Amino acid sequence: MRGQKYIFLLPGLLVLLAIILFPLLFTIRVSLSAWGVSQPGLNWIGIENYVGVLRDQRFWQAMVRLGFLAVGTVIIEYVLGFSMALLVWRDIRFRRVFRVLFLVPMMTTPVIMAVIWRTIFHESLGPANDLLGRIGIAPVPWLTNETMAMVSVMIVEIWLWTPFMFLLLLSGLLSQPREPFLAAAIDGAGPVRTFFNVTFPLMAPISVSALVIRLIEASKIMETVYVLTSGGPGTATETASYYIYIRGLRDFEIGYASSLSITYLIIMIVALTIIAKVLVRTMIGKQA
Amino acid sequence: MPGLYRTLKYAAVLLWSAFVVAPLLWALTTSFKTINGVTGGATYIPWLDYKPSLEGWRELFNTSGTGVNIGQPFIDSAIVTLGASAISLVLGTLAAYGLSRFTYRAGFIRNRDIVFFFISQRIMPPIVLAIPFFLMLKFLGLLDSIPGLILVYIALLLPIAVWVMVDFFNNVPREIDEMAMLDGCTPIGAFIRVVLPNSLPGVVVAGLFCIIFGWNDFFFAFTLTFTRTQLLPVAIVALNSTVTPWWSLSASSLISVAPLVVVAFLVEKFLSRGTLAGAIR
Amino acid sequence: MLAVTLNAENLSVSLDGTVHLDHVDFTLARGRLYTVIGRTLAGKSTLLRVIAGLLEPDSGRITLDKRQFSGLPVWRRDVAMVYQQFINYPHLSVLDNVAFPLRRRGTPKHEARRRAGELLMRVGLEGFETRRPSQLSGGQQQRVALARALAKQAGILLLDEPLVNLDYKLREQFREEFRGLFAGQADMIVVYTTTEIGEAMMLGHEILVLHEGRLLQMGRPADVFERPASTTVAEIVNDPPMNLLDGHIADNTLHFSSGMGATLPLHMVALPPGRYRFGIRANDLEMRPDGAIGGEVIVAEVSGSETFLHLDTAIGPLAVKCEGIHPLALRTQVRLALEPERLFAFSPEGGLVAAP
Amino acid sequence: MAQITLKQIGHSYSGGTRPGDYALCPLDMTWHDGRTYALLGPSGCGKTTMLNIVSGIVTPSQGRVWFDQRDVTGLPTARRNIAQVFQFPVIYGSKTVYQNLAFPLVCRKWASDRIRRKVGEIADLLDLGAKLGKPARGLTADEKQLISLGRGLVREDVSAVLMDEPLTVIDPQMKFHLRRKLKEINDRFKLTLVYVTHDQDEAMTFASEILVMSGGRVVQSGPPEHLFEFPQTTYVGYFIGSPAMNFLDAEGQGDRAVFAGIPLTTAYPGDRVPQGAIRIGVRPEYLEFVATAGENVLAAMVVDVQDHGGVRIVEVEVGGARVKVKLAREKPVPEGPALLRLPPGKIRLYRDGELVPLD
Repeated sequence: MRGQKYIFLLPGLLVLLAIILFPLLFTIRVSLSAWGVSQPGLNWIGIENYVGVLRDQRFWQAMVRLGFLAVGTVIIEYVLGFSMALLVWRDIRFRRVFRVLFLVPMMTTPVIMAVIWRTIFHESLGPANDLLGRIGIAPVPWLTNETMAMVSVMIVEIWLWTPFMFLLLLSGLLSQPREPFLAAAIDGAGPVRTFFNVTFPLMAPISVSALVIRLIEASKIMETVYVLTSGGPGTATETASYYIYIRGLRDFEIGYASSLSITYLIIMIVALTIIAKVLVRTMIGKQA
Repeated sequence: MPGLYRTLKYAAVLLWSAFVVAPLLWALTTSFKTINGVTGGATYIPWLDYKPSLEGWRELFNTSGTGVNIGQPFIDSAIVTLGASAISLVLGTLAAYGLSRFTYRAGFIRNRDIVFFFISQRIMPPIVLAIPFFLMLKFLGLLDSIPGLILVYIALLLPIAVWVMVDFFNNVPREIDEMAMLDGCTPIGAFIRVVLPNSLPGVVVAGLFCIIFGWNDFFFAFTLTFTRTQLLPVAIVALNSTVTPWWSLSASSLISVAPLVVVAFLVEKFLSRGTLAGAIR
Repeated sequence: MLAVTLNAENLSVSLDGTVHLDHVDFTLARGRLYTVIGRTLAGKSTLLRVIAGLLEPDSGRITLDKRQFSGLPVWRRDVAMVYQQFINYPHLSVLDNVAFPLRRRGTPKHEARRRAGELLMRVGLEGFETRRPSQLSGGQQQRVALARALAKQAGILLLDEPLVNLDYKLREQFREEFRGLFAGQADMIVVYTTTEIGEAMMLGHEILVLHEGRLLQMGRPADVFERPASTTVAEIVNDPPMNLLDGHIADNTLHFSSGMGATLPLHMVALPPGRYRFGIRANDLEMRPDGAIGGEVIVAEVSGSETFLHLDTAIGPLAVKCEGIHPLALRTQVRLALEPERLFAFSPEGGLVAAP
Repeated sequence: MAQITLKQIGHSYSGGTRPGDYALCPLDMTWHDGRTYALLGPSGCGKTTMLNIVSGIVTPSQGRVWFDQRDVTGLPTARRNIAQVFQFPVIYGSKTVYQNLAFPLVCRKWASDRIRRKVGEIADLLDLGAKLGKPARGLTADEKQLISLGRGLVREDVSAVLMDEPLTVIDPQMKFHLRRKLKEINDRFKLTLVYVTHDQDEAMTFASEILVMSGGRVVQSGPPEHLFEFPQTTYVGYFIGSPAMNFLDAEGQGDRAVFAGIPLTTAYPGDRVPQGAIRIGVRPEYLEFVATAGENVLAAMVVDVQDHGGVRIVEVEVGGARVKVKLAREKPVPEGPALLRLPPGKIRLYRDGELVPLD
């Protein structure tokens, strides 16, 4: 067994290392250079870029915005996904039809659906304002008002990703044994008590992984922003990824963008680790 | 069940259903419009609100240069997605099996750290990788090519395959592979002859996830291809840049969504059968 | 296959800080069935897993015919195994399950299936060839596992509490069949673990008593049963465990620490005066209206067609086994007769000093 | 506690009414207040279906269920006032032992000092008093099962306690303790207890009455010792007791049962012995080796001896049949030819697999 066990792990591990390691090391190196339009190439400027990053208000605002956007949408996705999963879990007709339906957005290409959503949010030609108008509500500047643009991005994100949450939570619900629910009924608990005393605690471990996975994915929000608002109006919907994209690939300040990337990556790893730990502690308690 | 509770329940489900299908229905109806059906404000029902036309659809397969032609991007997308998914699935399944059955140790690194390393690749924002990937593929001469994209997609999909399969294998009783070894199989023989046939649901689910995330990626397809190779999302979003022809945009987006709706049915089937429970946690 | 002896020297295994095997030595010979008895977590499964090669010992070695056996990988060992869970290959038919080990040794498909069919007949499963294991009952699944283990025709067959997950009646039936099934395997070493002494005694040519990773005693069933080396062995090889009572011998009289006395039985007269632990089997205590010991029923448990009474008595808690089914209610008052001639005497440290 | 009456209760999962469709064939049954019943049989015999009909998890395809004077057939589980202990312990993992036991009372909106008194009382009884503040998920499996039971005991309105193989996941060494506790509680509370199991040992240990089930039917019901002494069918004779009852092909002639040409005396009144082909059933425990010939003494040949420790099982050949004799270890085991006596009072006669009644 001794030697054979590496045949399983190594191919995957080495391929991943090969694909990931070079980009990572390269980015670190570039982040210590002034690579840009005026001086392409690897020179050495030490940590100068990082000093710049610390002073870069726009970046930190984008980080805060990203935090708000990611945490906000993921919480809403969790609540909606859990509610829908509970509703089509059992005791409902056509549940399999609804289940398929609820999964569909997950199967669509985010960037393409963002384009469709942009036509929906179109202020004069889109159906969103048209329908609101029919019930007597004034047109909403979906993509041009700072607050509304943020709301629009969130709506699209929620549309796209609630199904993923729904899938994880429903598969969790379906794998639960029947007895705890019967026991609660026998003990005289109503639906609300049953949820808080049985369903929620049983689902806590799955909830934690679902939340963490979605936070990881949500922290990369960028394509939706790119298509819907291009970070606008102004910088109202600019997330960290999108800002790095602008500095790096549009303005071609590769060195600076790389240092932004590394800073961003470190913050993400630290933040997600802390969030995961906190979630485990509050939702599962000392079980582990 | 009290009547009110029941009514509320169905109302909630129907409301959410409406929200979920609305953009797709909008795309469907828009795809049959012409410029007149769009510029006059929002319209919904063909014949009643606007005069339907197949122009949007026809243009998609117009290869004469003026048209959009998404045929080739569709095929390229399929090749890249399926290729990368297959390779990720093979490597990921092997690695996941190893991580679930054996103990690896290198310094302070243990199995759980290796699993974390795999999964943590998902934290890496695409933007961090885009520039080095660009340079790497350029160095390898794989820029703007299908093999190059497959290579990049493996990095995206391998973590997903490992994530799904580690949990799945942890739920397959170990005694089965021990038995196979006692019956004369080497570990690899036991894996192929016994473990794999009994893990098909997990492999299928992992494969579906790979396909979903592979097919739907835009960013790398966007930054790493130019003229020779073009994947479907890029081709469609490209329509967005000039004067937007909403009709062909809608039609093409429906075409890109269609294959994966089949996947939705498959996923639901596994979900309702309960085989997914072990696969995702 | 030539003369086979399996020899273990100084085997030790610890997992996650708990000792599973503690310096175990033994020699097993071919054509014999060894039952390993011990409570849950005594190290029985660990012992089998070490022999099978599924677990590497921390120290010590195993040799087969003086050839090193320990280093061989599992798939090259001449070993077959049956687990307590009914482990079969879910994706294969019953017939292909049994043919699997034969196919791995290169037997042609047709021949492997023919032999598998024969084995299924031997374990009473003809007619089930095309089923999947999941379509069978627990007992039938274990029969498939058994047939597959026999199909390998290994020199060493390991059975890890194969009956523990079956119900009473099936266990009884299997035990009977095992006697026939293993009787003909003259070139095989069979190692069979169990927690039930009746099973260990009726099946084993020899018994190994394992406790907390240590091999306490090994010998012919009747010898182990009649002369248990220590109080621990005495507890393990009796069901319910042998009753143990503290006491001493003085002035040619036997005194229990509760104050009761008895005449010194013949087999203890040679013992010097001093403190001892006396043991009496549950079925050597008799319920009699004129018994000297008063007691109260704590619980009456039925097993097969015997009743185990757990009593609180004047000389301490005692377990009594009586033939037949006696559903005595809680707190029923009973009287017991204790025959000193049936008493075992152990030193205060636990070693056997006198047996009836 | 209530008396449970099943009237023409039957269930077929397919809805069909042909004999083969039934998971539980229609039957009438009364379970008396304060008694313990065990439903005993192999998997698929209908015992779990029967339990689920009583608890309301399954609605029977025909018949009515009554708790005392109340028809509960249409009521859901929650409104039947039963307590149930499942195969796998069910506890509220996020709560302490106290909160677990108090939960049914909190749901019933009891005042908190009343809850405290009641929970304290039940916890002491279950030996859980010292663990009230501990999180319930940290307990061992047998303690968790006691909590499941305790949640039923705290309620004062429980009609019946149902148990579905509650000892399955208990460590063998802990089973004794739990059995004892359950017996004690049962004794004290006079529960109407229905206990489902496939393990005859458990059934015999617990129940004041056992219902042996097979193929959706109740084959025999009665107290354990009655099942042992008077098995209603040869199946019960085989199923209860270890080793199983011996059965010998014989013939009824006049007031005698003739086996291998030898007329045997039985406890049956002369006119009760059926004429023609019958089977003699006699338990291995009651057969004895004797030194001299006499009434009911047959010539036998010892063919096998199994040493089980406390007892030996001696297999003998007698009149062309194989018979098992159970001997205590201290009794001598004959070798080769021996004389075997069948005590007349312990002989049971069977015709077409059914016990011929003695009176």
